[in-house]
Amino acid sequence: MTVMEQRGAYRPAPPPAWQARTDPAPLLPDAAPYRVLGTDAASEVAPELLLRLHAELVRGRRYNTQATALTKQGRLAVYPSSTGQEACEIAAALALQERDWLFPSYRDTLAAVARGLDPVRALTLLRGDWHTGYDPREYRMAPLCTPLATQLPHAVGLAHAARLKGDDVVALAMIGDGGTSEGDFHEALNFAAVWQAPAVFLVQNNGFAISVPLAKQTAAPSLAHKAVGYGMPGRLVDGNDAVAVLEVLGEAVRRAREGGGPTLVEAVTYRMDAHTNADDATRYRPDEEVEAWRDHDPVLLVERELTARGLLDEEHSRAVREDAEAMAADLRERMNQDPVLDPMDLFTHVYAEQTTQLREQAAQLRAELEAEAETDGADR
Amino acid sequence: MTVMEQRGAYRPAPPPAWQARTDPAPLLPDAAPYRVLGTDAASEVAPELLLRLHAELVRGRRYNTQATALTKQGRLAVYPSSTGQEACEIAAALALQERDWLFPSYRDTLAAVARGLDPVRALTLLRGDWHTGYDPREYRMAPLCTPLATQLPHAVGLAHAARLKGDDVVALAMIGDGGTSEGDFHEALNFAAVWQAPAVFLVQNNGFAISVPLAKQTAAPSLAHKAVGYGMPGRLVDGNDAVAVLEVLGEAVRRAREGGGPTLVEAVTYRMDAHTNADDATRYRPDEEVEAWRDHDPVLLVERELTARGLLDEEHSRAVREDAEAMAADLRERMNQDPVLDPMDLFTHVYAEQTTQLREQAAQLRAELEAEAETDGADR
Amino acid sequence: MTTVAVKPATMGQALGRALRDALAEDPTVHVMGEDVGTLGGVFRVTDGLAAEFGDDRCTDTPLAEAGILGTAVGMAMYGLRPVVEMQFDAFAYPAFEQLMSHVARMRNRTRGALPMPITVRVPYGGGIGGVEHHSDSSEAYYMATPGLHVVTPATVADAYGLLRASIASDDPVVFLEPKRLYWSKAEWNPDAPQPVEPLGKAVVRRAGRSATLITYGPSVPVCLEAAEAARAEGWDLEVVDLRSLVPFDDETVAASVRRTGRAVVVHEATGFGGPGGEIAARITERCFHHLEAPVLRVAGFDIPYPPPMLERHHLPGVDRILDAVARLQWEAGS
Amino acid sequence: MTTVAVKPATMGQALGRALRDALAEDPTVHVMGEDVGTLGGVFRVTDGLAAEFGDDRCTDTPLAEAGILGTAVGMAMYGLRPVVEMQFDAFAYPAFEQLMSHVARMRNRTRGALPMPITVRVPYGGGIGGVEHHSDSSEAYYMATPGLHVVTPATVADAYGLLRASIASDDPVVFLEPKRLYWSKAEWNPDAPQPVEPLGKAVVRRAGRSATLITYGPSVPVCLEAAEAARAEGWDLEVVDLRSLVPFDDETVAASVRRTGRAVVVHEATGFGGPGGEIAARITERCFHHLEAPVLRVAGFDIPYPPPMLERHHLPGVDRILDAVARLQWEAGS
Ligand SMILES: Cc1ncc(C[n+]2csc(CCOP(=O)(O)OP(=O)(O)O)c2C)c(N)n1
Ligand SMILES: Cc1ncc(C[n+]2csc(CCOP(=O)(O)OP(=O)(O)O)c2C)c(N)n1
Ligand SMILES: [Mg+2]
Ligand SMILES: [Mg+2]
Repeated sequence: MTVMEQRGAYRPAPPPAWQARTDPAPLLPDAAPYRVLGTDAASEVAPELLLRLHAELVRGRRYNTQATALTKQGRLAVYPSSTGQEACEIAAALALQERDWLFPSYRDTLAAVARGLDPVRALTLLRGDWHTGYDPREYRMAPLCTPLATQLPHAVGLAHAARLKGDDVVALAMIGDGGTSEGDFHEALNFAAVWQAPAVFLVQNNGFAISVPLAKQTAAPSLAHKAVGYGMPGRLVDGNDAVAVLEVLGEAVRRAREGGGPTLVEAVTYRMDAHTNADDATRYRPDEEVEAWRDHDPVLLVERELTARGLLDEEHSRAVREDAEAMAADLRERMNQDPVLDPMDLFTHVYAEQTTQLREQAAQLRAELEAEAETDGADR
Repeated sequence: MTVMEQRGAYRPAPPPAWQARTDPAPLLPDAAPYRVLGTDAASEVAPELLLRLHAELVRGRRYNTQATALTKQGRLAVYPSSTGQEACEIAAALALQERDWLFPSYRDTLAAVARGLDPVRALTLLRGDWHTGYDPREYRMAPLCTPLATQLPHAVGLAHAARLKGDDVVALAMIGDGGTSEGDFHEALNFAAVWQAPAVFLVQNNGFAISVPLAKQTAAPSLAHKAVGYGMPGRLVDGNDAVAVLEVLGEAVRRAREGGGPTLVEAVTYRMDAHTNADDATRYRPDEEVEAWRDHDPVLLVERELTARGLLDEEHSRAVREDAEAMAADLRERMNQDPVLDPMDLFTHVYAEQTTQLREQAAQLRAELEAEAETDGADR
Repeated sequence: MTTVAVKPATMGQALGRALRDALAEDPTVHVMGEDVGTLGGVFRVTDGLAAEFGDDRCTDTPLAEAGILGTAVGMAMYGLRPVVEMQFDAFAYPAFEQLMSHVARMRNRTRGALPMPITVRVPYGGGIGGVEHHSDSSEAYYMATPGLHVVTPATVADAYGLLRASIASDDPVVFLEPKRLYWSKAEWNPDAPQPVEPLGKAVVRRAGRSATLITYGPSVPVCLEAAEAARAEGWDLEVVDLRSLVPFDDETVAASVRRTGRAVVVHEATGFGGPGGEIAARITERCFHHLEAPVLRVAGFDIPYPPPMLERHHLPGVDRILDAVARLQWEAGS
Repeated sequence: MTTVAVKPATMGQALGRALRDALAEDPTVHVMGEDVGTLGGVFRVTDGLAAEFGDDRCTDTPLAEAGILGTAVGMAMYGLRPVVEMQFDAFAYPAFEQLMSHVARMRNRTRGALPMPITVRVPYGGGIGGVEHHSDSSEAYYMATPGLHVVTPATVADAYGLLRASIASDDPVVFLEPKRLYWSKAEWNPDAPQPVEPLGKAVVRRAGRSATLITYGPSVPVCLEAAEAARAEGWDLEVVDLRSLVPFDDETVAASVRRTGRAVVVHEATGFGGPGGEIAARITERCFHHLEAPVLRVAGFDIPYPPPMLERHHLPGVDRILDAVARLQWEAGS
């Protein structure tokens, strides 16, 4: 039986016999974001998980601060920091199996690192030595995607292809609140629902699209409410609560894996830094607003729970700190080395085989480079 | 106070203080399409309205059959019939005041005619003598729109502009079930809700996008459920019940007029004819399905009510029939005259002022036409 | 000795056969688009494919071109070879971003790790009495985008061969199908082995010595007709069918123009900013001292595509081509 | 005698001033786009406009380019004069369908009843170290679309003048802003009366006798630099700044090339299918017997825009322009 056949053919019936094709009730999100940390349910969370998340979050935060520092030293062209959003970044990576695929947006270098990518290669795009620093098939992770929302249909297509092939693969795509306004968001979710593709959509609602606040982006009760319009479940979660995000994503991934189709997850979080190092956030939001979120920091939320349960001992803290610092030091050091680039690479991957025209142009550049080298040599 | 200020600034708050920005409940459609005819409420409908609708529906049906006949006679390149959907077409036109704007899709010539446009000029596009047969500003009606869903953002922009100017103008845009899958549908509804534009979106869910049935188009409980994801009310109505459609659209228009923002209306109906005269519907749907809808025909539904209340007298019936036949005869006759076209018009409206290049090209064509005329003359 | 049944086939049938054979030979090939399944496409090119291969191999998608091409990108990432149908030229525009920002660049973005073996079939051009947005010739957009191949057949046999080659290509191909040639017929034996030639080769459709007409797709038959008519004027015209706009076959084109010394580029797309400018410029760069006259262009006017009743005035026809040939400064040279 | 305060201004500031003055003079002008309000745009061109005119006149829209341009169409239908900002070149692609199917054609579709006085501001070109999709030169797409004007300034004064003229135009204008010239400075008096010239006029930026460099936007300063450097080689180069790609100023261009007998077209956009082909073909059609050598082109390579660390190898620079000038067959003629 084909995927299409499984859906059962829709036969339009005159309204007297009409009925809703799916019950909308289970698709609607709860009225408030799902939380675990800071609630009674927190005590049920396994210590190992809390400790693991803590280590990842601390390391993630350190990655953000180190990358931002590298922009100041001119070692990185630009960095869109995910400080404050580390719970989402980490949970997105941890919710997946190795065989699953991740589709990050341009802000999600941290998710890529949490998935196991070399922290330096995760920055290739932003450093400017190439467009993508890794083989997507090796990491089962699409290139960091600059044109907003455009990678969502890719995730759907890949998930659909895997399902057709009978492979057990789930695709998780990440997007911001602003990106949900794009037509590609709509088309991707619709295709996913019609095809019942094993896909999960994670919207990080961090309150802003550069300077534009959510109220100018949507009038919806929540972004998760969009799900019912596609016939998939919408879930709302506290995006700073790593345990909650992991749980909600885990459930969505499980449903997708079991043939239950796609899910839309809205994680409510906050972008603590400016849009990128080049942005000036004071132009569009008051400092007090940022301050109000400090008490709800994703690292802090886990630390509070660890402390309450007496799990935050000196040994763990030191190990976590040292691990993060070692990562940062390594990153700093390796980013301080200039990458060696071959300009002839410009022509290598435009097509599988170079066209006559590109061969001619490559020859022209080669001649120019040789002439340059000669002049340089003569100068010495 | 500007439109934007009226919305009140959204300030992201940490999830403990989070709450849905709008109550979703009133935005959700009812479980079944709203109906009047054939229900107890029908007896409350004013006789004048029923008689008026009956006349319009009969005339509309006749327009559809006549236009289809003209394609067979080669007088019309193509005709996408709205047979079976006349209730929606008529109600869309009647729901609006003269000062309001209508944004029809390519299938909605009948709505254009019901709005008062000359039945011949409504067919200009489909006859092929020009792209649009009327001055949109004269009729406050956008050109019949071929690229699906693309006219929806236009409706939103126009409604927004009118509101900014303080004019009492509502824009009603028409679209099919298939068109709701396009990104432009999504973007238009989102802009409308964010701007609280006085716009109404009427989706005629006629079961098919050419050959593609609704089940391959969406998995949503209903198309009206999409509304909640934009923060606007979604309404579901029996699209063959002219009274119900008019009532639901009237309410939506009223809300828009009073500053209550946009509404999405899904009218459940059925395309009785093939997609166009060029299509062969037997390739993708069984005749029985079409037959099942005959008993729920929009003309029939009104006639049943009129009969039940003893309002369908011979005089009315004859007047209605004669009016429809007169329209059809006039249409036939005028469509049998070849329109007179000036090929030089090709260059007239590309820009406000002809560019040098277009002047050169116009001169070339003029020379060619003159040479042709000479040859023709010589031949005679 | 075997006799092969050579029957007349239309270009539409040859395209359909190419899709069928590709689906049969390569399990990674998937056909998708609006109405391509049950209906067999509005031009019936995909007729019978869903019945033969199932609707997971030939899929009716939701009505959203960016979604169609965008999901095809994801399918290609997973190793499939999608063949996407855009219903009409202008309805490919919603997919423009996916095409330009992803399909054309994905191989390059990822240093070759993610090739995009996607074929985007786009019915194009006018002359069929289509209402607005149904007759665009949008090849200039695709030509200006590195990473894409742009291919268009003019004959029944090429329709098969070029489509097979496009599907077999490891790079994305915008495959432009001349609408008004869908019903053109030729003797063609679908069961004889069909050579799949590499893309990028132009072909001389008619040899001649006076001047070269350079053209492609729907204008090829028009140019052949013009060449016949030109004999009466004493001109022996060569006709080059480009077949592939990208990559461009400089060799064949330049060789012809060097031989004849005169050239006219003919296409339906609007002249200004259209393919003809690039072609004329390339020829001039390569054959300057062989040219007896500037390379001229006969193209659609610089206007939005006209309504059906006026389209014949817009489309390059035999007379307009002969007028251009007459302006090739015959007094000046050889 | 009054002294006017002539202060150095950047191109970005001149553009901002043009928007301000247009908003002040004409109540139907509306500025809209992503981040154009409170933030003043990512390049700060709209800085202060929302504060001065309110956010109904300078509006932060939702993040959706088709929606932005599509709603602008509706606003124009109601008599407004929208000025739309696309944040970066490649992010205009989602609006492609609205631009091609509606903005460019609406006047023609409706026999002049619905003009589209919309200005679409698109920051374009490279050289600013932008990551992928932030440095495209997409003018070829717009040039190939009848109904659009395509305009691009190269100087601070033109930034003001051309933007005012574009907003005043009753037709849609794709206004291409050379990103890397946003910070270029010139003495400029914003308070002196600014003549608004009609669109479509090229200008000779530097007179010369040996050959003509034909260029626009970001490549104008590069060509002027090349012309200076060329003096050492004994070449006196003329530099023509097109300013308007559509309509195209054939007269100024052809007059210059007839004078010099040699021409090189220079732009950042990729060569194949880029604007240079059209320009070279037009020149050749008009000046064939004045040409001592084929019109040559110096353009970006036929590749997707490179990453920041390699972009200098892609962009046409002084040396590459001089190499082309050297290939203009000096031995052959005058
Ligand atoms: C199609 C497209 N339009 C515009 C941009 C420019 N841009 C980059 S980031 C951004 C804001 C994104 O906001 P959101 O989706 O909320 O993600 P966040 O930055 O908050 O992570 C914009 C407008 C883009 N990258 N792609
Ligand atoms: C953007 C776009 N894509 C494809 C088409 C081709 N097309 C014309 S009508 C149609 C089906 C439309 O279905 P629906 O929206 O349900 O409207 P209906 O025909 O049922 O009135 C298609 C695919 C188009 N006109 N525009
Ligand atoms: Mg955001
Ligand atoms: Mg339909």
